[in-house]
Amino acid sequence: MQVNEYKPLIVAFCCNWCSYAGADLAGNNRLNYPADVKIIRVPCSCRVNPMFILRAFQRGADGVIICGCHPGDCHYTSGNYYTRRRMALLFSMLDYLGIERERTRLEWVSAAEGAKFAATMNDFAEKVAALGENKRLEDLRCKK
Amino acid sequence: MRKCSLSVLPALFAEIAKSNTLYIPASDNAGGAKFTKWEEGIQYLDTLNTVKSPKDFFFPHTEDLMEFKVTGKNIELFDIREESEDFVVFGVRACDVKSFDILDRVFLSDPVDSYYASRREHGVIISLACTRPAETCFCTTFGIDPATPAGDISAWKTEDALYLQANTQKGEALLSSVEALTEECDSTDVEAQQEKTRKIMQKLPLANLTTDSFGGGKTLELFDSPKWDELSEACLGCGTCTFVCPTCQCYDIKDFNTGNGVIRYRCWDSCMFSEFTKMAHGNSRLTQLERFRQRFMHKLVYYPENNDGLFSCVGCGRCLSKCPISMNIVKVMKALGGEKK
Amino acid sequence: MQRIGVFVCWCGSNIAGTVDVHAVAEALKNEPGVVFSTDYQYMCSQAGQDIIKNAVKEHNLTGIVVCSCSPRMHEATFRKTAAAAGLNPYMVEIANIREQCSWVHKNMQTGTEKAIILGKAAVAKVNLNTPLTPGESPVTKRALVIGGGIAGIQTALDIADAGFPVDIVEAKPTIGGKMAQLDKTFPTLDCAACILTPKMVDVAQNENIRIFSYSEVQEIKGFVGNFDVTIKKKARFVKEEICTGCGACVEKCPMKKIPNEFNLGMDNRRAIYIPFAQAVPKVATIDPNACNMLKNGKCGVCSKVCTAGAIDYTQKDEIISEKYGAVVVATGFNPISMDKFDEFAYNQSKDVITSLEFERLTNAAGPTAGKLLRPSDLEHPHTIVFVQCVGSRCAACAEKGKEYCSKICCMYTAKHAMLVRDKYPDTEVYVFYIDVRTPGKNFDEFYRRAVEEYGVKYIKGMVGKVTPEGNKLKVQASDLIANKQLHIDADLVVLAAAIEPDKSARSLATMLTASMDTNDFFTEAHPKLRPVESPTAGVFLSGACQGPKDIPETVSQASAAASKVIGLLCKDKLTGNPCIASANELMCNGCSTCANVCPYGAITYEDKEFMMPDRTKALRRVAQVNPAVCQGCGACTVACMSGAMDLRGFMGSQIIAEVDAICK
Amino acid sequence: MQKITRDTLVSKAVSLLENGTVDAVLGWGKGEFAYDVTPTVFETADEIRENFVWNDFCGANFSKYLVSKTRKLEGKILVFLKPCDTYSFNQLLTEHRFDREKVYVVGVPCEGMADISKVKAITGDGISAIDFTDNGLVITTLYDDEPKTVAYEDILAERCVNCKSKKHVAYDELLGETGEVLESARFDEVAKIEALTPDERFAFWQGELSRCIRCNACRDVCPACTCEKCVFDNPNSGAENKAPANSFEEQMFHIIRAFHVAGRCTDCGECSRVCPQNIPLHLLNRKFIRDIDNFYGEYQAGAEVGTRAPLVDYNLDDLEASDVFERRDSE
Repeated sequence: MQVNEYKPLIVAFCCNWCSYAGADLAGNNRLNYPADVKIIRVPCSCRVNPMFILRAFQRGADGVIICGCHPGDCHYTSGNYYTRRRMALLFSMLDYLGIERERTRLEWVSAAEGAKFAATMNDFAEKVAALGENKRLEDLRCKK
Repeated sequence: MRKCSLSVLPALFAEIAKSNTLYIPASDNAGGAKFTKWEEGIQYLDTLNTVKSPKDFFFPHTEDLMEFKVTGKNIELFDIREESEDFVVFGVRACDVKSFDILDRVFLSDPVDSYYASRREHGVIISLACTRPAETCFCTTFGIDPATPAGDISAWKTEDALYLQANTQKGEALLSSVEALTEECDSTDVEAQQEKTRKIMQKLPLANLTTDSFGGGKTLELFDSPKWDELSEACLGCGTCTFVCPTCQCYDIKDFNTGNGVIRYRCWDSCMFSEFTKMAHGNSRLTQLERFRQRFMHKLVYYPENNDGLFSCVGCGRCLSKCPISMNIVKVMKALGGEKK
Repeated sequence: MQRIGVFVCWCGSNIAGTVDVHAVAEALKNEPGVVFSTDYQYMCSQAGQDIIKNAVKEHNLTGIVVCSCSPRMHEATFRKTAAAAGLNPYMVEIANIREQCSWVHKNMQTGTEKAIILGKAAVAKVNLNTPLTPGESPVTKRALVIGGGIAGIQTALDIADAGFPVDIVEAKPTIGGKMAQLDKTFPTLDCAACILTPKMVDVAQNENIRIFSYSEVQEIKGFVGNFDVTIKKKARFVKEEICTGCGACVEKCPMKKIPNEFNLGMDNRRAIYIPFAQAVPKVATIDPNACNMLKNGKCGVCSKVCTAGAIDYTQKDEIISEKYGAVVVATGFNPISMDKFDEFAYNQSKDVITSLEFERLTNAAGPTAGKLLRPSDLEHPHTIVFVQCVGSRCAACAEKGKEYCSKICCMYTAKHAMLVRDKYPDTEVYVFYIDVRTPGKNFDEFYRRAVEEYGVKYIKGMVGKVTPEGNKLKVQASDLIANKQLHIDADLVVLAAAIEPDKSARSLATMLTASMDTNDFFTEAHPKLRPVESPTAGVFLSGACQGPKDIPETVSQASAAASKVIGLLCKDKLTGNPCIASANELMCNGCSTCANVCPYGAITYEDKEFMMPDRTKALRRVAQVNPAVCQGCGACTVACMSGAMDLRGFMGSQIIAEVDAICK
Repeated sequence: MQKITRDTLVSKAVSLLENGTVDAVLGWGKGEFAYDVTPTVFETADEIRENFVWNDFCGANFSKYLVSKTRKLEGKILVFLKPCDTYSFNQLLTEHRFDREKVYVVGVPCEGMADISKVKAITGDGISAIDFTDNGLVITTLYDDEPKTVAYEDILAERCVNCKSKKHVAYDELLGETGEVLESARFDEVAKIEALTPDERFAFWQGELSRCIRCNACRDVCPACTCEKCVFDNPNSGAENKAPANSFEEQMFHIIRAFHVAGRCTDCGECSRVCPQNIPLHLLNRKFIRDIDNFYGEYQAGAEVGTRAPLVDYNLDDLEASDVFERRDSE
């Protein structure tokens, strides 16, 4: 193992009712995923403001993933549908601006899908690591 | 006075750039011009005014002042200013050159702004006389002769040659460093050009603008004018006029928390912004009328009052062409009696 | 500035095995606001909780960070601990260093580093926490049930039995709904009337139940525990309190040719009528569109024959306003219109009927007094073809049918087929089906009896065309198993029409701000875990308004809804979730964007006068969040452009602080 | 090139003012030159006769002013709206930003507005007179002996080149005739950028956005940006800043601004018109419009009052965020 292996920083916004519980289940089942993934609990994926995502990139995140309940399963009935539209448009805009599309992701992970949570995080971390450091949405002032 | 053929211009730039960072007007790829760092391949653009004035060189849009880190109860300060390098700005018009006088009085009087002072010391201005003023030009209203620009070196450009005249020691030094590329000459051609330009100035649509009804001491007379209401009626409260203005010098000081420390920086501010000079007690000017009035009263009354009658406008005309709603200092002056009959 | 205490739990070796808990406690000591930091084997134990309580007192803590297992596990525990120590329970944040750290990472160094970062994020959040107090609102102890079918009846009875007053609003002159029109019920073949009408009588006799029949809900305002409802009681031109239901008026009414809705137009009723013998309330109703007296002022026979003096031609619609704590929607279903299904010749032949019409034809109280006669010539049919899935499971024909399975048709068709064969063994019965769906108690056995004991001919395949020819119906169909085309000369064709929600449901949903799916079925608060509640608090779902269902299912859902209502009405006050949205009125644009995304209808607008920044006064429309209704999802906070809307407990600034701490 | 004349507008304004229908008139006021018209509130008929302007430089969209003017004024205000302005008007009404009863809308047909910078690119600076003729603008300058005629098609403002509609979607009264919704090539530029490689796209936008001086003119003129308090002015929002301190801040401002108006932007083009640095801001807004059209079905903000904007709506079978690029790349 290299000493200075590049470690991406990944922020995961997880809805309290599904994905956060899914992450807990991954823990219960001792399913590994990189420690680079740091979870922030939100009541619903629809609480995630695009500003939070940009803020994470500004502060040095290399990837941001939002996890919510599967369509139809939202604890609040429709929150994830709004999330889906917001993120589809935001991700498309970031891509339009030339930001690597693999740095953002929206996934549906239920409370029962511990394995999916771990697999998703492994996959996302791998893809982000392959991209290397986030250079296009960074704020150099935060990298000192 | 020295001159060189225009064909020598690239060589001249290259020579200056050897020991200085050189900025020249070049295309901004969006229909305008901006002072651009010269390097091989950068084309000089024969333009009247750049979109943004050259005040950026001495008073940058944003500038880091210091950094501090808090650990426990200790605050550690770091001076993070960038060491100023010597630089030369070529092609500054008479109006913009004059704006440096106005900025100097603000930043170089006690207490001296060391960030500004340091940049001023390191910068050499090569001005350029105007030959084709625009309809929006009104520098003569403020006593500026566009045919005789000041600066460390004054320059005139004719169809085939560039004429250079050093005005300061810094200018002398720079001029002598490029002696090999230039030759001594008389001022005949320059005078002819000046004559022509001055004639055009008299024909400009804004030639009848005067400062007679403005200046120190006019505060009471102008402050409560009913005209401010209609003049400010459509103002959007954006900062366009302020940010393209060569003489606006207001800034805000802000802290940016990087997560590992705090960078204290300053950035341009605009008296047109609703948040301008917001303090603990709130805002000092709550309506757009007050904010609008402040900008023009400052340029036309308060500043001259404090600065021996010097107005804080140089008639460059940038706000005339850039204001989204076409409200500007000329309309304000005319509404308040600034038109020669 | 907060005074924060950090408590790092070992969870035995669950956390301490991969996270250096001392190092975590030590590292977090230097975070802004932290004045105390420690670790302990089991923070959730009594001893652990005591450490927290003592620290709160000793260090005057204003905030607590517990680095432990998932907040889904012990957040409530530690909130109680904080409350016991005199702190606001919402000043506690949990850093999940077990499920999301120690259990998923193997390396002690990585685990410790991550635990420290998660701890820092929690500290950053607590620094911005504010004490939260749940709001309270009173509960009006009365329930409204909209719809008086079996669903509404069962719900009302159960609520009334628990001692709460209930009002039923029914659009028809009588309660009873679709079940009152049925003959027998599957799979037991009890007579529908025998099991329904006693319940209807119970309703009529229950002191806690009021029936507003021939009535409509006009307006619903308010929120859980506090609904203000306006009900329009339509004029029936008969004084309900006086009418004895003797029927003399009906007998004498000269207007005899009014199609009888109860029998689906297969026979006639009078202008004054009682829908059926067991109607509740058993009072007459005058049809204003048919009555000569009301139309032209000529007649008045019913008034003359009514010894009770119940007829009142001047009666007006009555508007009733009432307060309710809970609203139950039980608006039921209707078979879809067959107008668009030309291939089955429904509009061309009287002998092509729907299954509900078939019910009336076999019902002793129906137009043929229970004898199975074909409507065209009142002859006994010898060949009957039942067509299943007419308009159901119709993915390709959304403009005329429904994509979903109507769920009840397989079973009632089996019932119909079986009953025909039982009563008229000389009849040939064909059933055309896509699949036979029988997932219910004794359902499949029932269906197999129809096939095996009663000799009903089940054919997998669809009927392509029905053509009336002479007194026969030529049925063209395909048998998918034998892979051949069939031609059957039938006497009667019965269409198992898809069912759809009652048309009144859509406007009701709007009034209730209750959400609906694309088919206009009401959406449940959670499809698995809260199937009888609407997402809108205080609104409950009973019966087929939520989705197709049979009687047993309807009744169980009705009772379930009732128990939810009882649970609500038992409370004197509702304590809300304090983690709800609230609008900063000074920043609010009043643009309605937030209200548009709110799944609960929790946001309303008020015009309020404000002192504007420019010292002028202005009347501005600003959002108001009803704390009793908001569930705290946060959809509004992102929809709000100005950021006026924020979510307590998950404020934008708190989440940003967490982001910053993580990315530091 | 405008077919409707100044006189028609003036006499309409004067008569509505004099007969008491309205108490003030929001129109274009005379400047120093022919092209620098200023939005002006006229309160007397004389002011209108003297200072009212209607020519090819009346680009300003007045809809947004109605938010502040209806609050300030007691009575009713007449506003002249061009077809594209009426979309903004409806969008503002949808969002309850002013009281419809306080406004009297006179729809003005528009043949497209001229962009003075395009004129100057042809004639050079020093314009001393502009004549409006059927063949184009006749420009006299200080430096040319002969006046120069510039054709209208060469000087049309960007948004008018790709005019989306000549139809007035709101008015109390119409001068002349209203037109039709047009087929325009307004998404061609967006498609061109989409076709670039990510590196090229990044370079393109860095080049454009690096010119931003954060004057806020785009926001302040935008009829969709009428927030009582903008997040960029609010220190508590986490996004407040006064200067484009670095490339991140430039991107942040423009991404969030475009996102906040996504589904609400009528594509009136004011942002690009006023940008002192000529940043093609409409290409950000049009990207969202194009995506919304592609992902969720065609939607024109402001076409009707009371419609639900795409971002406050959803379908159960909406496109998944992960399929966005596939959808786009397959086009």
